Amino acid sequence: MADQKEVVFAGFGGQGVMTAGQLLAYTAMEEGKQVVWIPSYGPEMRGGTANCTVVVSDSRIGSPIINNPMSACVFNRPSLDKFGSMIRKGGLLLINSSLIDVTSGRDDITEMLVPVNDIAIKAGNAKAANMVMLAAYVATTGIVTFETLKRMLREKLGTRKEELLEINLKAFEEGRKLAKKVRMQG
Amino acid sequence: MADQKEVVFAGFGGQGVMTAGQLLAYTAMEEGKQVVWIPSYGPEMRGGTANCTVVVSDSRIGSPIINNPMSACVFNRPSLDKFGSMIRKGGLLLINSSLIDVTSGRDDITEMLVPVNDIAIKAGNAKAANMVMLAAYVATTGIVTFETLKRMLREKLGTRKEELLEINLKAFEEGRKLAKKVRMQG
Amino acid sequence: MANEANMIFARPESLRETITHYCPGCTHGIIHRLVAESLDELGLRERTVGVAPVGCSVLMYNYFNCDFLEAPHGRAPALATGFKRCRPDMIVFTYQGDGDLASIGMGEIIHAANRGEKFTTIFVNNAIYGMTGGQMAPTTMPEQKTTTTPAGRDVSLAGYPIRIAELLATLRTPAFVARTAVHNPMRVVQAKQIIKKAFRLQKEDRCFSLVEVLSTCPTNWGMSPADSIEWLKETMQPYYPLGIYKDPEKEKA
Amino acid sequence: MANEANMIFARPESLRETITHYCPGCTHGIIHRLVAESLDELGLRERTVGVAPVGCSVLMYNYFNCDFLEAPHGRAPALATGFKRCRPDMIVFTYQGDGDLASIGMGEIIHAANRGEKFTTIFVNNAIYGMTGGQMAPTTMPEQKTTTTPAGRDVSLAGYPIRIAELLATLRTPAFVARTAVHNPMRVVQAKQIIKKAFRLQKEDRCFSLVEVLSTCPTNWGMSPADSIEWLKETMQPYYPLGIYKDPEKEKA
Amino acid sequence: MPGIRIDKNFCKGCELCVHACPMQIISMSKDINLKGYFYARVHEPTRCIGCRICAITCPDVAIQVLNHGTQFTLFQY
Amino acid sequence: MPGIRIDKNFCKGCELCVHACPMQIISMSKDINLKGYFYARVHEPTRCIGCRICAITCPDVAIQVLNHGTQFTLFQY
Amino acid sequence: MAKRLMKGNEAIGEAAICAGARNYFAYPITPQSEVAEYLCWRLPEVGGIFVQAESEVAVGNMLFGAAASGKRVFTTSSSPGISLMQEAISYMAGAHLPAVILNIMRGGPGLGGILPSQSDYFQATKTGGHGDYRVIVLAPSSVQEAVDLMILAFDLADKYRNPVMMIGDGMIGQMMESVEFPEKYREPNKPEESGWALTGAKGRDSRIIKSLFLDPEKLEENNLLLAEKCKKFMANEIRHELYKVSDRNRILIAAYGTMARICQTAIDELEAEGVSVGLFRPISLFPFPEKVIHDEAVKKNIEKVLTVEMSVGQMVEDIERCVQGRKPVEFYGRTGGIVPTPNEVKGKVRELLKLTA
Amino acid sequence: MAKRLMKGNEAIGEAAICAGARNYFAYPITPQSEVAEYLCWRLPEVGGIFVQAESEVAVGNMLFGAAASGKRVFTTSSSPGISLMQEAISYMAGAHLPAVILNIMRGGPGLGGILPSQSDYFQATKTGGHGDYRVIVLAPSSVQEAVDLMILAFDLADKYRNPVMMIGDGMIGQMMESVEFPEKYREPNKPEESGWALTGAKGRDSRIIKSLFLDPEKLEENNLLLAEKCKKFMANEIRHELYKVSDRNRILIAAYGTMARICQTAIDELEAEGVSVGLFRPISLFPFPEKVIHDEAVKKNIEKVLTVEMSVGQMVEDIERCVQGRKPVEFYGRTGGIVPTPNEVKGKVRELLKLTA
Ligand SMILES: Cc1ncc(C[n+]2csc(CCOP(=O)(O)OP(=O)(O)O)c2C)c(N)n1
Ligand SMILES: Cc1ncc(C[n+]2csc(CCOP(=O)(O)OP(=O)(O)O)c2C)c(N)n1
Ligand code: SF4
Ligand code: SF4
Ligand code: SF4
Ligand code: SF4
Ligand code: SF4
Ligand code: SF4
Ligand SMILES: [Mg+2]
Ligand SMILES: [Mg+2]
Repeated sequence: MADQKEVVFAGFGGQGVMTAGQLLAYTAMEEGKQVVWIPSYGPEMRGGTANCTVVVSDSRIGSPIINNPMSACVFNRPSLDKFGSMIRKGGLLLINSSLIDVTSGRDDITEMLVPVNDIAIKAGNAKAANMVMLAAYVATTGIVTFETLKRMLREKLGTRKEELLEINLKAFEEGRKLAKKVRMQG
Repeated sequence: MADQKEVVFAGFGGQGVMTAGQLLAYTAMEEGKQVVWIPSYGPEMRGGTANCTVVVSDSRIGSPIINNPMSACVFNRPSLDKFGSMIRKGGLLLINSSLIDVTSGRDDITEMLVPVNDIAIKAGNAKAANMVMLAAYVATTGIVTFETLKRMLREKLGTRKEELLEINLKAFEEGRKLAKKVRMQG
Repeated sequence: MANEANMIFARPESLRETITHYCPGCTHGIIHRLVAESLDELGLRERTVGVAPVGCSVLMYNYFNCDFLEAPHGRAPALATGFKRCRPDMIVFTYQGDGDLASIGMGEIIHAANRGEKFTTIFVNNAIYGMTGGQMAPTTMPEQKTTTTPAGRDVSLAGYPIRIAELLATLRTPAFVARTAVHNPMRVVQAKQIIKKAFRLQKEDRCFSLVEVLSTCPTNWGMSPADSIEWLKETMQPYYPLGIYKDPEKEKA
Repeated sequence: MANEANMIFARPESLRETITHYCPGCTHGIIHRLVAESLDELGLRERTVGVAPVGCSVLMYNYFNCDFLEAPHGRAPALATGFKRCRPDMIVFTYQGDGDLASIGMGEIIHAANRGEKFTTIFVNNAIYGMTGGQMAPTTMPEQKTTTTPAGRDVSLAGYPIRIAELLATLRTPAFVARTAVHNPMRVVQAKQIIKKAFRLQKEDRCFSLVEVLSTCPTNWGMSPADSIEWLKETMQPYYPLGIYKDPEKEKA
Repeated sequence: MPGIRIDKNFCKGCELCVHACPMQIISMSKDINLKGYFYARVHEPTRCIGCRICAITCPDVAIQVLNHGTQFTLFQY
Repeated sequence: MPGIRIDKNFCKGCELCVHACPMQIISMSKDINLKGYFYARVHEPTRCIGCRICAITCPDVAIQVLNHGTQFTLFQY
Repeated sequence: MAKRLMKGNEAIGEAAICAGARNYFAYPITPQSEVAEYLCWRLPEVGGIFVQAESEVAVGNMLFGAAASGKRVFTTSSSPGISLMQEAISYMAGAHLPAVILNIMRGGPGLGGILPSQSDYFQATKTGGHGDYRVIVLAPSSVQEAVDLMILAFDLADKYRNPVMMIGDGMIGQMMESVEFPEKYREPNKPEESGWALTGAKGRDSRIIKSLFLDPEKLEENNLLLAEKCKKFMANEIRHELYKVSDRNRILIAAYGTMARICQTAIDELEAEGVSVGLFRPISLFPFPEKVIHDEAVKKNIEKVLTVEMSVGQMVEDIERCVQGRKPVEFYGRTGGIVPTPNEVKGKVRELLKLTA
Repeated sequence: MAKRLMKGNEAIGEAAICAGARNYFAYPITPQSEVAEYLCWRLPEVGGIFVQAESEVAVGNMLFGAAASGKRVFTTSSSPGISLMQEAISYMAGAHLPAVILNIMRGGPGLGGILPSQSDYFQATKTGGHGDYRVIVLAPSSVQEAVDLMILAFDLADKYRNPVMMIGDGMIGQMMESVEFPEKYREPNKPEESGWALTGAKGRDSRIIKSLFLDPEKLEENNLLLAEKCKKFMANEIRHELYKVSDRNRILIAAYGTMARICQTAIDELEAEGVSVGLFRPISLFPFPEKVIHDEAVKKNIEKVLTVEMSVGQMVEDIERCVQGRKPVEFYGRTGGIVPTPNEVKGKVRELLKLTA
């Protein structure tokens, strides 16, 4: 398990947290890793919060349920409240500071404030906030390479959505930059 | 079990074998005995043969299912074929000789030929054949008294069916006589 | 021996030479024969699967000379759907009583009809649960005495009899739906034509078809076969009008 | 503060002050209010038992201010029958979606209606399975895309949409059966009158009553609430004509 | 000459054919068959017109009808 | 004078009232409420005729209507 | 009260009335249709109601709705019909509703046959529906006991707010025996006094009867409540009978229902032949008399435990579980409507003891 | 074939196609509706059919009819839906028909919740329907295993002409993992070659597929045939996995499905802490690996057997039965959609061994 990494993506229903997690899982698998992506599927209806966990490992993955994940990317306040305290000591917490104006208050983890909505709007599409976040996370942790990530994005989007691809790639770049900046600050 | 007596009444669907058995059971209960009346209920449809077993005992009755009954009253050929061989050694077999022209061929039981249909027709109603048989059986075995038997018949028929009562009482008398006659022959 | 070539009425090939368990005068027997004759005449026997219900006709698989499935009570249309979807090249029919089809199996028949499953249902309405000893069915007539309505069906508690042909005819999906009876020779002849048409439409891969047949249950009605015929005519038929309720061939025109 | 005496539109007493889980623009909310207003105006709240379905409205028991039972999927009419027979002095209603009532619960609703059970059914037809994420319902329109008919409902495989009001109206047992909609204010007003009448007939111990209400599901239809209203009007309403299909008060006259 | 054959062991004695025969030539026997039923039989075979009504009516397919080539047909069946 | 009150936390921003109001005086706010929805508000309260159409249309019972005694009634409800 | 000779099915119907039950829902099925045929006229006499449902699925759910009224409610059916009620039973258990369900078992699986059988033991005791719940299961061996247990069933259902099943083979329903009913018939329940029944939200908060708990913590709470009930069943509601159990027993027979009576006859006859055999008869099949059978089985002279059932072997798994390998557990069963006779049981005992007949 | 990252529900659908199944009947229910949402477009691509039924009662019976065609047929559902299929499953077993049924279990009883649960163990393994029959029950612990077992399920169903169930909690359906499918997809069955399927009475006697045997001798014969199959299941189809089982184990954990994976993590972590625990994971829940668990449990250093389930305790009854009192059998469970975490399992192990954390 020493080689195992876990990350939770959590937010409102429409914020694309599931997609972000899946893209990460595809990418890690492409790079030869063992992966599990698991949603916390809510009641049989709309609304509320959504989250998924991605586990990436070099060897067989045991429990798909993670007591205390290594990292979390939270997109809204309820998600911060829920996952902020669950992260493992020494773990990483990415907070969408466009919508959340507080922090976890913990000092035993690394916390990064990333205004992903604002950045996404700048990049051309508010819906790309999840990609900004994913890029920030990937850049910070190096869990996968950007090269594979971009290839998988292309593959998943297919050829039809050229425009969307551009926006998402731009979002990646912004997120990546951001992560570095924050890291330097941190 | 030494005090336990069992009898099977068996015949075609419409021959009143169930009623005969029930009347015997009512009478024995009235006389303070433990009783079980159990039909062999057939498939969910009409036709075929019907039979019931009555167990009468002074003490608690164990199995309601009787391997080898002490007696049987058979109203038609298939019933003779089925129960003729099941009667306990030393038991009693009453055969409706109006409809059956053979016997069981056994020499370890007492066999009585009783033309109950013919007698019932004479008594005024072909449907009273079952009562003729019951009377013959009761008279032969003394399992219950005729007094109680008649009282129970009256009770079960109620006041409305005065005419039917008369016919049945007459059938009883005929059956009773018959039994005696046969016994003297035997 | 008579010359078999001159036989103008004989047991159809699709019907085995077996004595049935039906009560004397029970018209299940006539309806069986009409189905068998239809299969014979349309040349379908060798590619037909019947689905038997739970009811007096549960043992019909012993009487027919074609493959058979025996369904749980009321579910024959679901079995027929499953089978026919797997083998659209075969001919499938269900044969169901009124307890089976109109009571427990209401959901299944409506949905099969509505999906337009291409099988044929022969619906034998004898206004009672025959096999279990004469309890009230949804089709039992007002005031009719049964073992669970000893004082007669009380419509204020149990409602009015359900008319299946009318009910199914309201569905928008094309289908052939008719009601016939077998209480006199002319009716039997008509019933035969209608049943045969139902199978023909299936043979032509057209649509779902259901033929409701008014039938007698002398045993549980507590009547002689002849009186049962009268009762059917006088009591059932006015409430259950005979006729073709839905016909894809008419719709087309 | 405004003078409450001048309030000419406010939350009915039978509806709790709770934010519902329904999606924005989902007309389940309007229908809830109409039921609650009817209970209020007829003074029934304190002796009413609602039966919630399985569907998006499963949690309605949290929103109403009266006793509630939660039924297995489709079986609300059977629960209502059981309860009402035990307590004929109480008012009972079921509230069911189209998957619940017209698919899995078809047998139960037809038989409850046919027995003339004296409860009221509010039937919310939104042409889809809302709660489970937008699968085809028996009421789904031809060509309508759902998660189990990604290319649109193919009537040659799945048949045509079932029209419940028409189907139930064919039953002989007296009942009140109507279809309404809530896609514009005038319709809402009419729907209210009809729903209230359904409850009034129950209050008067008259008969079974069912009100079908055409409703939207913006989420699973993949449209804005406003577009959903349009789609309902243009696509659903022509196939599902509004009106009173059966009325014991008319029958009498 | 037309005629019918009744398989007495298939007959359950329901009497429907007796009522149905337009020539009134079927009646019940005094004997019982294997199953215990009084079975139907033709008491005036020569009057049979081969109309098949008895056979069509019989719920137990106990009746066959033979036509020796001279008869008309009442209906298509 | 008639008027309405919108409970912004009950509002889910479906905009149905916006389309329904005959006076076209309802529009959506730029803020979001507790649940994250842009909620409805009245931008010209003085023009409200107290017709109740918005309230009748609202699926979330977010709207109350007050009538200060001067208005007519469009319909019985 | 005077003794009456009654058919099991009818006596059971009368017993329900005696217990104060007035609301009965059923669908015909052999071999128990006589319950409905009796109650359809008998219930109206006492102001009760009988609804002939359209199916057993509907029956289960009518029962569910009726139970919510706080009145005593019940149904009767037979094997295939009981299978169709499994969803509703699961819901009722989850919603803490009392109801009494009688299964007069017939041979299965599928349509099977209509003759006596005990092959629904698993379905009843391990629960055929989904989820963590259990129902109390009672098994009478005579008509009188069927009457007594039927009355008890209503009391237990109310006491625990849980469905209670009684299971008997076709013989229990079809045979006539003499029965006595309690002098005093119970008055029907007063729903207002229940504290939970749906009686209208007048002068109180509204009540909700449900089994849905979307919050897993709440659902677990409900499951623990149900598990708590099970513990109480185990602690308070174990019922059994021992027959001719003594230190001399070489074989302990385990059997329930009428099968146990048949074994009694076999035991009597074996005793006459000098072979000592005892009988363990669970009356509550759930809660199962786990300790009783264990403690009896370990007794010194017992060589083997013989389970006899009208099935290919279902209760025997519970016997194995309880005997914990302390004695070999053997099995004898007949199925499909064939009832093992005392002779067959004796034969099996002799075989186990290597005796010649 | 290349690895694919797939959701369990979709992978299971693809696995059925891979096994040559082309006929699927279902009714939507969370958390497995994605199987239908996948197959509704995927099956037509390979010439298959999907019928969205009107209810699970209809699903069970469509499956029954379809199975009689001799083709490979299957359905998927979740707990309440499976309860509604019990009558049909009993009929199919009685009529010796092969079919594959997947239950992605959710919390119950009743409507319960939609989160992962293992509380339908009894229903599956002891059979929720009436009568003497059993179905093979398989329980995968990963998406890949779900694929492999799904394919196996079809083979076993055909081999024994018996329904086969696969049960998994909601996680199995909802999680994505990488999966590989066999290179070669199976060809659909040829019904004509089956020797029993209904293909039309052309050039042969007519065939009847039924479960009704009014003659008790015949019904018993059928029951014995079914019992015979069970023996074959026991002899040939037991499947299990042992993980870190060694002579040093102080505790043996018994768990199945994803629960077993969670226990694996706990075991790994305990190992790191110096506490030796082994895992027994039954893959076939019926036939249950009775001897395996018995033989592992009796090993000298094992102090206790700990059964961990997402239920209040169901499989634990089988463990108790098999361990035969040789070691204390303990239980830890969470219900209602709460999944026990590795930490909780570790806590329970420590508690049993009286270790402090
Ligand atoms: C699930 C189930 N419920 C009930 C029964 C009992 N049962 C057998 S036949 C029948 C009714 C038969 O009536 P109908 O369908 O009208 O057929 P008929 O016998 O009148 O031809 C019933 C209720 C059963 N076998 N299975
Ligand atoms: C027995 C059973 N089958 C299936 C389900 C899953 N299920 C929940 S709601 C639903 C359909 C709801 O659709 P509808 O009745 O139209 O209500 P809506 O959500 O559209 O208001 C289904 C299939 C269930 N809970 N129980
Ligand atoms: S019981 Fe009725 S339906 Fe059944 S065979 Fe006899 S007459 Fe026919
Ligand atoms: S899913 Fe559809 S029906 Fe359900 S609440 Fe949302 S809009 Fe309404
Ligand atoms: S064929 Fe016609 S005339 Fe001849 S016996 Fe039959 S019914 Fe009578
Ligand atoms: S109709 Fe057929 S069964 Fe009836 S009496 Fe005539 S020959 Fe016999
Ligand atoms: S009451 Fe009428 S005018 Fe006033 S805001 Fe509402 S809809 Fe507009
Ligand atoms: S209709 Fe109601 S919920 Fe919708 S925007 Fe207007 S106030 Fe808000
Ligand atoms: Mg009928
Ligand atoms: Mg809907």
